[in-house]
Formats: sequence, C-alpha cells, structure tokens
Amino acid sequence: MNVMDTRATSAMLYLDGVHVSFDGFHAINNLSLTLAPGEMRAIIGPNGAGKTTMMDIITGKTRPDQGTVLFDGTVDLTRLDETRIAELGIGRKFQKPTVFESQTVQDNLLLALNVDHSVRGTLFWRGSKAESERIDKVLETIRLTDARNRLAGSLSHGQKQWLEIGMLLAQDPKVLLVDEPVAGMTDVETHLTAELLKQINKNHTIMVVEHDMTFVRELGVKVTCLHEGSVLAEGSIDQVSSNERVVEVYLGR
Amino acid sequence: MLTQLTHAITTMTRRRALAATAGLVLGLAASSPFSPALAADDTIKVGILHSLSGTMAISETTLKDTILFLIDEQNKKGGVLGKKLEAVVVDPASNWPLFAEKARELITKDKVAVVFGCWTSVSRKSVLPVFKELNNILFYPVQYEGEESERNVFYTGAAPNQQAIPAVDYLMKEEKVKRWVLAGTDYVYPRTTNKILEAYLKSKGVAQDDIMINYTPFGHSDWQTIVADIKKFGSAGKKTAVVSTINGDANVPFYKELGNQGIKATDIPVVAFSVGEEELAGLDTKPLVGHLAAWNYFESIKTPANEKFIKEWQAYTKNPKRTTNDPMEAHYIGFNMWVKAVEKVKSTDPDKVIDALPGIEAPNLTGGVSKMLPNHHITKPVFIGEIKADGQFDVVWKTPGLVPGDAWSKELEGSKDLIGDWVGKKCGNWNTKTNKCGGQGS
Amino acid sequence: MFANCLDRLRALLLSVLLLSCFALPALAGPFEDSVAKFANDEFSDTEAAIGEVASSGNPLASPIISALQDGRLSADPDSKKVFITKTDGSIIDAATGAAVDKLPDNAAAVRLNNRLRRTVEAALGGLTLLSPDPAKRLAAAQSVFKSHEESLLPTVDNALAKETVKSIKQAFAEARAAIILFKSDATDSDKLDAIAVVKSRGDQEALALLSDLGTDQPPLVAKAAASAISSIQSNLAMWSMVQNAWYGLSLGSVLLLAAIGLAITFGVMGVINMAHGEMVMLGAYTTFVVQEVIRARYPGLFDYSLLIAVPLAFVVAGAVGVVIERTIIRFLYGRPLETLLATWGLSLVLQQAVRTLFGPTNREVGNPSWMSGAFDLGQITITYNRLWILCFTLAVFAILLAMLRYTALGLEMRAVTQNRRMAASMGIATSRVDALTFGLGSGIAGIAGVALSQIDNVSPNLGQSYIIDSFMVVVFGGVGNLWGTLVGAFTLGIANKFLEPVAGAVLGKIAILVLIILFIQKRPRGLFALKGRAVEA
Amino acid sequence: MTPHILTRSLDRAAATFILVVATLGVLIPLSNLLLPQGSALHVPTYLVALWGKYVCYAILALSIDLIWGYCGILSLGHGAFFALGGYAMGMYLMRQIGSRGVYGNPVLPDFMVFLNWSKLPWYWYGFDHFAFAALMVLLVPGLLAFCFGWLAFRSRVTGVYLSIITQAMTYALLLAFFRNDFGFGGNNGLTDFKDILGFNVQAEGTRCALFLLSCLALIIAFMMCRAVVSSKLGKVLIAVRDAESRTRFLGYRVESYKLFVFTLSACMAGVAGALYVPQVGIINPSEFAPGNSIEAVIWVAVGGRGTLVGAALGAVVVNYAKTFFTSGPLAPYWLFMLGALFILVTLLLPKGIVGTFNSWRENQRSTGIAADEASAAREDGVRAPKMAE
Repeated sequence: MNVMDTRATSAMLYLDGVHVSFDGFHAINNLSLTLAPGEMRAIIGPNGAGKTTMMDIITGKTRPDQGTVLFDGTVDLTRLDETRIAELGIGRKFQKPTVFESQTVQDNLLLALNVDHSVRGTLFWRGSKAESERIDKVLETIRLTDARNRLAGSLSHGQKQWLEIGMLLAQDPKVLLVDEPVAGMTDVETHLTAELLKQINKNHTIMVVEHDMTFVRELGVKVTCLHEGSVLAEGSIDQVSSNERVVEVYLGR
Repeated sequence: MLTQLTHAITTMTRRRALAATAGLVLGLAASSPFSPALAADDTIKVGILHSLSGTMAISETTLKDTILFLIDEQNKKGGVLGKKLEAVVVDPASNWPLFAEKARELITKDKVAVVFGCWTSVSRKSVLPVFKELNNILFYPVQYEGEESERNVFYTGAAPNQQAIPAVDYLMKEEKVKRWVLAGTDYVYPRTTNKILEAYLKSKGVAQDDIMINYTPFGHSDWQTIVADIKKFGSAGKKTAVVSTINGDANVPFYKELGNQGIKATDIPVVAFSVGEEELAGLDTKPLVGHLAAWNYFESIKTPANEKFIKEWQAYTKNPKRTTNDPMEAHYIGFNMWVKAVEKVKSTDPDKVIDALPGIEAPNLTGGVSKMLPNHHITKPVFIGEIKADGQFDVVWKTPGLVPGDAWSKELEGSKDLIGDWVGKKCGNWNTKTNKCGGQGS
Repeated sequence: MFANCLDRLRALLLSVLLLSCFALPALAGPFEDSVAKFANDEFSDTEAAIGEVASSGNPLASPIISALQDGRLSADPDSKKVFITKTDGSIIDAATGAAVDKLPDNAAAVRLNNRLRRTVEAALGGLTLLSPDPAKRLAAAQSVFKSHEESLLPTVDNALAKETVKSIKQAFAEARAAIILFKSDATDSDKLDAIAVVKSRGDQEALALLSDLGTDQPPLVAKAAASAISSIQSNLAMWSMVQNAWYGLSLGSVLLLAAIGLAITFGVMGVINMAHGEMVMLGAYTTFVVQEVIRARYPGLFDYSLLIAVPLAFVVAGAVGVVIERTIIRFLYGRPLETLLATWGLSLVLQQAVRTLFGPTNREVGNPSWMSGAFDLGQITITYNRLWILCFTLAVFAILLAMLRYTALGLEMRAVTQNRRMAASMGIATSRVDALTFGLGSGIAGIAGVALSQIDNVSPNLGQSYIIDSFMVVVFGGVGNLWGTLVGAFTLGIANKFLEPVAGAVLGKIAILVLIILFIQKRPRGLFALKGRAVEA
Repeated sequence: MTPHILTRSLDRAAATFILVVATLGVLIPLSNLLLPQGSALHVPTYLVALWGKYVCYAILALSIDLIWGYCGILSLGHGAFFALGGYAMGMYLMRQIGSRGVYGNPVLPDFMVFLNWSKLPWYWYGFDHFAFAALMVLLVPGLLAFCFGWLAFRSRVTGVYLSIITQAMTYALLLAFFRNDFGFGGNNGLTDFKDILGFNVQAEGTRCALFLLSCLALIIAFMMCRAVVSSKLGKVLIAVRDAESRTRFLGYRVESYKLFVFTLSACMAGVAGALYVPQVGIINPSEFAPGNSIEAVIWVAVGGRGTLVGAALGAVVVNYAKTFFTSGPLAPYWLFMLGALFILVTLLLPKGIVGTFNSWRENQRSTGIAADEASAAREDGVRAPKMAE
C-alpha cells in the first residue's frame, strides 16, 4: 500500500482499478496506469480497447463505476466535471479534429487562452498585448501564422489537427491528452507532428493515443497497450510490439 | 427597461422632447370621432370578420358564407338606399390580436359601414376597443355569457336568460331533474353561464351536493374519466341531467364517449348550448337520440320563412345538404335589422344607425318578429330540441312568446342592479340602485 | 306561476290516469280509441295511449310499442289512423292489424321525448318479460329493475319460475328484489332478503336503487340498506382504481398510436416532422371517404369500412410521405431543425388543403357495429372502440417491430440509420430507403388516423391536437427507441388518468407536462436512452 | 455596459439598421400626427399600431436569434416569455382602469367581479405602480428562464430534447393561463385597457409614442445583442454552438454562458411582450400557444439565422406577408402562401434573406475561398449524421 501511495502522490496522472460499463458492456476493466510528471506516453490498442473511454474518464466526461483517478497526486478527478478538470490543467485533443469552424484561426486560439473564463470576464474582455503575443507564438509553433485570419473550417485536415494542438498549447495545461493526432495526415505532416509533440513535451506531460506505429516509434517513448479495457503490455515500442499477446490481439485470434 | 425608456424620452434632446410633446398634444387633438367617408362611393361596404383558418374556422366559415348570401339576396332586391352592398372579407385566422388588427383595417382602410363578425367572446373583447374608438357597428351573432352592453355592438345571439335558464326550467319541469352536472370548457362563457345556473338552481332549492361542476380544457378529447364520473354522479338515485357548455371541438369525442359508455338520454339527458346542426353533422347521432339542445332556432322548425331561407341558402351554396343553424339565423335577423335601420335614417352613418336600431323589428325564421332592445340585445323565442337520428332536432318545448335578452344577469352579485339602456339613459351599465351610469360606483 | 300549477295538475292527472290504466285494464276504452290518440301529436296523449295500449292485453300492444320505440309507428293526423311499419318493410294498421299498401302522404312518425321514452321502456319491460327472445327478457328484467313497477310483481314471479337461463334468472331475481324493496306492504324480512340480492349485484344501479329507498323505512331495513350502500361503495372505490388503470391504458394506446409514426420519422430518421399530425389527419379523412363511398354504393359493407380504410390510409399517407421526402426532406438531412421549419410550413399547407377540399367543419365517421357500445367487466365499463384501439395499437406496434427486425427493408433501414456511408458502400440504395422509411412512418400515422377517427373529430385541426403529445411521448421514451415510445406512451397515459380524478383534467395535464420537464432533467435523453460514446459522435 | 463594448459592436450594417429604425420611429409618428389625412404621405393610425406590432415582434425575433443563431439553443417556447412580459404589462393596464370598468369596482378587474371574486389575489398586488410592473416585465420572464435554464443546462439537456421541453413549458403555461381559477382572466385574457401612465392608450399621440418607444427598445435590444455577440462572450457562444464539448474542455463553464444568454433573451422577449400589449389592446393565453413560438423561430429562419438584422427583418417580412395575405381575395388561401414561404425559404435560402445576401456579397467581393465552407459549417448547432454524398 505504501509503495502505491508514493506512486500516487508523485504521479501526474494516476489511475487504479477503474471500471466502466455501458449497458453491460465492460468498456474499462480494472485499468491501472500511472503517468509521471514530464513524461510522454503513447497508448496503443485495437479498436474498442477503451482508449477514448479512458480519456473520457480522465477529463470528467464519463464517470467510472469504481476505481481511483488522481491528478497531480491529490486531486480526485472522478468528482469533478469537464470544466473544472480543464481549469486544473488537463487539456484534450479529440479523435476527430474539433475546432470552431466558423471562427478564425486566431479566434480559436484566443478562446483557448487560459485567461478569465467567466461570463463577466468574457463580456467585458479587452485584448491585451500579452495575449496577442502568446497567440503569435503559438501560431508560429503550429505553422499557421499565414492562416491566422482564415476560418478554421477552411483549413486542411492536417492543419485542423495542428490548430487543435495549438489550442492545447494556448490553454497551457499541465497534462495534454492527445487522441490520434496524425490520423489522415501525410507522411510529412506526421513527421512534423511528432516533432511538434516532442517539442511540447519539454515542458508538458503528454499522453498520446495513436494507431500509427511509425509515428509511435518516432516519438520514442514508453508505450502502453490496452486491450478490452485493461493494460495488456507496457514498455518500449520494441518490447511491446514483440509481446506475443499484443501481436495476437492486433492480428486477431 | 421601460422606466429607463420613458425616462430617456423625457431627457431626450430638447428638440425631440418638443416633438414628442407636440406629438402627444396633436394626438389628443386628432382623436376626434372619425366617420367613414362613404358618400363618394357608389357601393356600401359591409365587413365580414370571421375566421376562415385556424381552430375557429370550423364554426365561423359558415357565417361568412351566410353574410355573403344575405348580401347577395339584398342586392337582388336592389341593394340598400339604391346602392349595391359590397362585402369585404378578411381572415382573422382565429388569432385574437389579429381580430383587432383586421377590425381596424376594415373600418379605416376599407371604410365599411358595418361589420358582421366574431364568434368567441375573446375575439369580441379584442375588437371592442377598436369599434368604440373608431365608432363603427359590430353585429355579434353567437350566444354568449352576457354581462356586456356596448354602444357599438349589437348582440343578436342569445343572452344566458334566452338559452340556459329556459333549458334548466324545462328539465326541472318535464324531466323532473333533481341533480345537475354543469360541464363546460374552461372559458368565460361556460364559467359565467354555470355561475348563473348555479345561483338559479340554488334559488330553486337544489342543494350544493346535487350540483357537480366540471371544467375541461379546449379541444379535450379523452372523456373517459369525466363520463364515468357523470355516470357515478347520476347513480345517486335522483334524476340527473347534464348541462353542457362544452365548446365545439370537444363535443364530438364527448358524445362519442357518452354513446359508447351507454349513457342514454332516458337515463341522463344532456342539454347542450353549443351543439347545433353543424356540430351534429360530424357525428353518428343514433346513440344520441333524445339528448337535448337549447337554441333560438332549429333547422327543423317548420315555418314558411324558414323553408324559404333553407331553400335559397342551399341553392346559393349549391349544396342540397348544407345545414343551417342558430348563429346563422342571428346574422339573418341582424342583417335585416341593419338594412331596416339604414333605410329608416337614409344614411349609413354609424351614429345615426346606432340610434335608429333600438326598436327596429325584423322577422326571425321561426315565425315571430324579433325586436332590437335598448340594451342592444334582441327578443328571441327559446326552443328545446331533442336530437333525432337524422342529425336534426325535434322541438319538444318552446317559450310561449319571445324572451327579451338581458345584458346583465339578475343572478350574479356584481350585475343584479345593472341594466343597459342606450335609448333613454345612453348608458350600457346603468345602476338602478344608485341611478348612476358606470356600474356599482364606489 | 299559473303555468306551473297547470303543469302540476296535468302531471297529477296523467299519473292518476297511468296508474288506473295499469291497475284497471277493464276500464280502458276500446283499443281503437286508445291507438288513435297517437295521432294527436301531443306528448300527453301519446303518454296516455302508451298506458292504455300496454294494459289492453291486445296482441298488437307489444308490436305497437316496439314500433313506437324504434320510430316505426306513424300516424295520419287527419284520419287519426296509426300505422306500424314492420321491420321487413310491410305496413299494417295499428288498430286492426290489417295490412296496408302504403303510408298516407301526410303520415308522420309519432314523436317521443325522453319522458315518453322511459314510459315506453317501462311498458315494454312489462310486455316482454315473457318474450321467447332471451335478450329481450334480459332487457325487460333490467328495465323492471330500474322502474320497480309494483304491478309487475306477479309477471316477474311467473317469469322467474319459468326462466331456465341462469343469468336471466338472476336478473329476474334482482328485478323482483327491486320491486319488493319499494313495495309498501312488504315485510321487513322480505325487504332484508331483497337488500341482500341487490347488494350482491353491487353496481352503480344497485347503489342508485338503494340510495333512492328514502329514509322512511323501518330501522332494521334502513340499517341494512345503509350497510349495503357502504359495502357497494367501497367495492366500487376499489373498482375505480381498476377503471383508472384501464382508462390509462386506453389513453396510452391513443398516445402510442399517434406517436408511433413519429417515433420512426423523428426517432429513427431525425426529421422533426411537424406535419406528422397532418398525416394522421389524412388517414382520418381517408376513412371518411371510404365510408362515404360505402354509404353511397355498398351499404352492406359498412361494418368492414375500417378494415378497408386501414390499408388505404396507409397507402395514402405513405404515398404523401414519400412525395414529401423526395421533394422536401431529402434536401434537409443533417439539418434537423430546418426540417422542423419546412414541415411546419407543410402542415399549414396540408391543413388548408383539406379545409378547402372537405370544408372546415367536422366530417362524420361512423362507428361500425363492432366498434360501438360497451360491456361490463366486473364493475367497470369497457367500451369496444377503446378496446379495439388498444388491440390495434399493440398489433401495429408488433408488426412494425417484426418488420424492422425480420424483413430486408427493416434491415436496410437500420443499416442506413446506423451508418449511412457504410450502408451505401454495401450497395444499399440509401435514398430509396430514406423515402421508404419516411413513407412507412407517415403510413403508420395514416393508420393511426383511421383509429382516431373513431373517437375524435375528423376536422382539419385533428392533427394539431396530437402533435405536441406525440413529441412528448417520443422524447419522454427516448428518441430512436420504439420500446421507449411504447413505455412512454403507457406511462404518460396511466399517470394522466390517475392524476385526473385528483387534480382535474386541466391541472392533471399541466402536472404531466411539468413532470416531463423535470424528468428530462434527470434523464436528458429520455427513458430508454442509448448510452456510451456512439451517442455523442 | 462600458462604452468600448458598444463602439466595438457597431459595424456599418448595424449602424445602417439603427439609423433606419430610428428614422422610421420618428417619421411614422410625425407623418401620422402632422400630415393631413388626405396627404399621400400620411400614415393612418391603424398602420402605426400595425408597425408597432411588427417592431415588437422584431424584438422577440432578436431575442430568439441571440440564443438560437449564436448559441444553438432552439427554444420552441419563447412565446411564453413574450406573453409573460405582456401579462405583466396587461396587469398594470388592468389596474389603471380603476373604477371605469363596467361594474365600476375600483379594485377588482371586471372578470373577477363577474366570477364573484371577493378580493384581489396577492399576485396582483403592486401592479398598480408602473415601476413595479416594469420591473416584473423583466423579472418574471427572466426568473422563469433562469430557473428553467438552470435545471436544463446543468443537466445538459440539448438539441431537440431542449426544444421539446421548452415547448412543454409554454404548453403548460398555456393550459394554466386558460384556467379561470388562475386569476388572469382565462381565455378572454386582459383587455379593454384605458390608459397608460395617464395617457389614453387609444389616442393617436399615445400610439405614436408607444411606437417610438418600441423602435427605441428595438434599437437598444439590437445594440445589446451586438455588444454581446461582438464581445469575446459572443465568440464563446458561437464556440458553444459549433462544438459544445470542445468549449467545455477548454475550461469554459458552458451552462453559465447558456444560462446568461437564455435569461437575457427571455428578458428581451418580456419587454417585447410588454410593448406589444398596449398596442394591440389584448393579452390572452393563446400567446402561449406552441404554434406562436414556432412561428417566431420561423421569422428568424426566414430573415437569416445568426444575423441580427436578418432576425428583425424576418419578423417584419413574415408578419407583413401575413397582414397582406389575410385580407382581400387571397384571404382563403393565405395559409398556402405562408406554408409555401416557409418551405421555399428553408429549401432555397437556407441562410435566410440576410444570410444569403451576405454570402452573395462576400462572393462578389473576394474570391471567396472560405465563405461557402464556413457558412456551410455554420448551418446548425445540432448536427445529425451527415448524408452520404
């Protein structure tokens, strides 16, 4: 127990014995996972392994039936809602790129900035120099400076993915949950995305869910393979991909 | 917000404030009575203000056709004052504010000399201020709750004392009814009528326990519970009757349920004030034989005038099955009274016509002559009819003479001292106790 | 005042006359004179005539009075001759029984009012107690139970002794008890027995009879009557719960029927179909047209009119639905709120179209004989039309479920609604499936119209009165779930009917609406919501 | 409201709109009052009242557009807030009648006298003061919207579910106000008003003043809406409309935003209702009818959802069409026209009149790379599964 406790308190994210079921279907089954501060972790797993549901649990969208979910060692995430969790510093990128399509790229980032998010604050908001500098910086990082006044809906698929990552950056969370960032991207874009994540990882903790093994390999970080809602294997990409059970699961029995 | 706005007006720039003040002054100055400029036209325009769409179209469309028919007949006789009558039809679409808007349009834009229209009380209440303001004439053809006598309105439908009370009297005497269910749709006509009847029944010695009052929403369609309650109430060993002020649309499912639950007229008769030939046309009447209705007119009444009217009406509408009903007769009487009044004063000027109308007599379709009273209601005979298997009514009782309509009900506390008299007193709510115009006074 | 006195006097005279007629048949005048009174067209004369004829013992009495009841008795006011038109159409002179070729021109049916109808019923009761027709005997016994006419006691005793059918024997026993209960010279013990018999009958009429007994009874009898009354009342109170439940089921079935089509167009396809009510209306008008044609051409088929109307209504409403889908809805997929606007406009157009075509007034749709009337189950009355509608609704629901589950079209529909792209790539003609699905939903709404025409107005406003309730049911049950619609409809129906006696019809309905609003807070996606990730996608 | 919000919110279209409304607001009354009746430019009083009604409807349309066009909340019960505001004003006007009612009772309105009410129900207290009534005009709809929204948004009732329960709300109120026992005059509603703040409601001057006030209210409502939608709050609202859970994951408390605009919008609707009642002269439960609320939504759709000018324009256009079609030889067929208008607008002008005009102009002005895609994406807050191409 003692060992667990130190693991829990020192971890950025700590999941233990989590269960979720939908109408009798066990989406998450006794899932335990720990993410250390500053770590980048890749999560792989076949369809239906519970990757997205896990993210839903961490971000407060889905409540687990049982189990512990701790953030920063102390905060119990199962009791909080999405907004509160986002305020604490957990940002999330969706599987399907979700940006505000009818607003400009710049406004998308403006909305993501972690400034006063109250109704009053936004009603009487006035732009500040610091804010626009932050936006400029993010735009540069995600290579969308030229597109700043375009509507987000008119961006290419890859650009939308980046914009969403950019929004995470503007939000400046402690932990980034990134769901399939390179789905539908060209090889070049995939490579650039990997670079981008590595760069972000310098001062953020990241959890990436991805199918693309080349990409995962390129990230070069610890990999966790989920299957049927629980951890099947954990280790480096080579260790995991040589695991017989993982191969079996991916190829089908 | 509003306070701010009004405040804003007063603190506007000086010029605007000046304009606004000027506007108000001008407005007050300009609100002098306004009479339609008719002399120049070679036709006399008659406004028809009946809903042709929406929920009330079901009842009102026929009345529009009736006035068109009457105008057509009148024009065949050479019109009025040597001019042809011209109908102006608008559709207030069963929307009460729209009634007011359309009334205003008819009077100011189309410059009609008279308006025939409205069915529901609320539509009449809605147009009332307009008729008062613009000083025009409205003929209102539907039985209503009374408690009104306005200078600009002529009520050709029945007041409660011309329908409800005679019907109850009949049931008491002929059917020996001792126990009463007053069932109605929850709006003003049933509420008031039931208040009047309740007071009347109590004055006749009926105990509170023997009166059951029930209200249902408009268009109520599931009558199972209420019909069962009526059945239960009726099984207390005393002869029971239902006095129904249920409004048009809800009647069909009500009677269907009555018929199916086997409540026969011989067990618990239902006397209705809003069910006429038109409503029965949508029903299989065989299970309803013997249930009653009280009206001032029935299509089945055999008089030469009525037979002629029905024949011409059916020829006009090119429909040999087209029924007639009580509000149609009311329009018939009202229209003829208006024509007579106009011919009497040789003018369509509303002020003159309004003054001429009380005392005008016009034959009704049931063999009598109705007269416009000083309270702007008319005298009418009251008939009690039993539903026959063919959807018509068989008159089983009628008042010996014509009953004058009371604008104010004697049974209600608030109005027992009031009378309407637009001839002598020039007042719609004259208090006979205090001898003053204007209700009870303070 | 004077009229009142006169009226009373007349009533008194009449009752004396009536009593004397029953009591002293020998004093009645010649039969012909009595019959001739029918021709006077005065209710009082007719009443007298009924009494005299009924007590005459003449074999024509029963036919005359039956004919009077059915409106087959006509009279010529000039010649004072009275005629019976027999059920087979032949005509006889009522006074002599001689056959007549045809009715005189000015002969008119003898008129009745309610009071006379009761007199007729009572008279017929006495005359048909010994009828060979068991149904007539039963009816006679019932009417004697109500009238408890003392003079009939010997006849009832006689009939009771002869009766072999158990249920009718019971009815005679009850009729006899009713007479004894009101017989002034009956002994206390007889009366107590009678009370026991009446008590065992236990229905509203028994209650009415006992309540009517009055207070001037011997204490023992009064006490027994009071206890019988309270026992019947508590029995009835229990039955009223059952009755509420039945009414709730019945209302629920109407709601379900109205909503079931919407559960497809709205629930499955996501089209907020405000014109759904108008599809119901089209079904009702189809029924009207079918009945009109049948009335005009094939009157014998009237009882089958609904059976003919059901497929026709399905086809008519379904076809209109397909046309709507092809011309309007298909351009609006993915924009559910805009379907709301377009279909609202459509509903206005359809309403006005029907108003122009059929006129604004209600149209008569008759109940076939098997849809009319009621039967008693214990102490509750179950009307046939409600019962049939319940059965019909459940049948439609079952067929629909089976169709979705087992037919190729059903499979395609589910495939298309679950994953359109995938379905299309598998070779399913999605646009055809869309059209058919919408047509199916509309067709079912049309069928609902056939059933609703039996209990509601057939007018252009018909659809409007069901549209809101239908949406409530579908949303309450959970969009996209047919079972949810079923449970939702019955829950709302039953809740409504249990609230109604307590709160009244209006407040009951308001309470239901508030409950729905609160319920949706608790379960934002209805009773049977789909869970999991798929919902949010 | 701080000035920078207002100045920021005024672009050219908005300025034009305000100018047009202001001009109408001044010119129509002036022409009615100053020009002689025969003059070609004279606006008859009935038209003043009619346009006053349109202006009130325009405010209602604005309030709907604010929540539907910008925040994706489709309320099918906004007529309820309009009617509640109307009733609050109607109650004030009823109390002003005083002893001039037909029964001459100084306290009780006529309908209470003839239904034998012995004293004024408590909820009628205070309505003899204009200030109190004016407060209630804002407070009652606002409070109802706040409570309703608090429940609904907190439990994340969205999309059609929300639409249907707003409909249930207005339907329940309809039934409640129909009840005579409720003390608001039942089906007959409140009518036969005499004067407002001492001025005769029927006098032309008062009508003109009311018209001017309505125009002023429309301008203020418009500027408020502009201020809201052009602030950062407006961007958040659009974000909520387009991707609600994204907004939530960015750390916005979505329900607070929804609650804020919903309540604001209900207050606006209430004001519209309050101005409407003295001009049409009656308030009756049928204003609560779900059909009315749906129709109001349609005005917004016709004019152009998500464009404030469009909402106001839509209200005027549809109602003008209704006025036009319900008279004269077309009267029996007007529902065909209205229905067809709704169908055609949704099919052919999915962005409404102003929306279509805007994107046409944008196409003209630029090469328009983004416009189409963007406005296509703007289509709907509640997206259902897309059709396969």
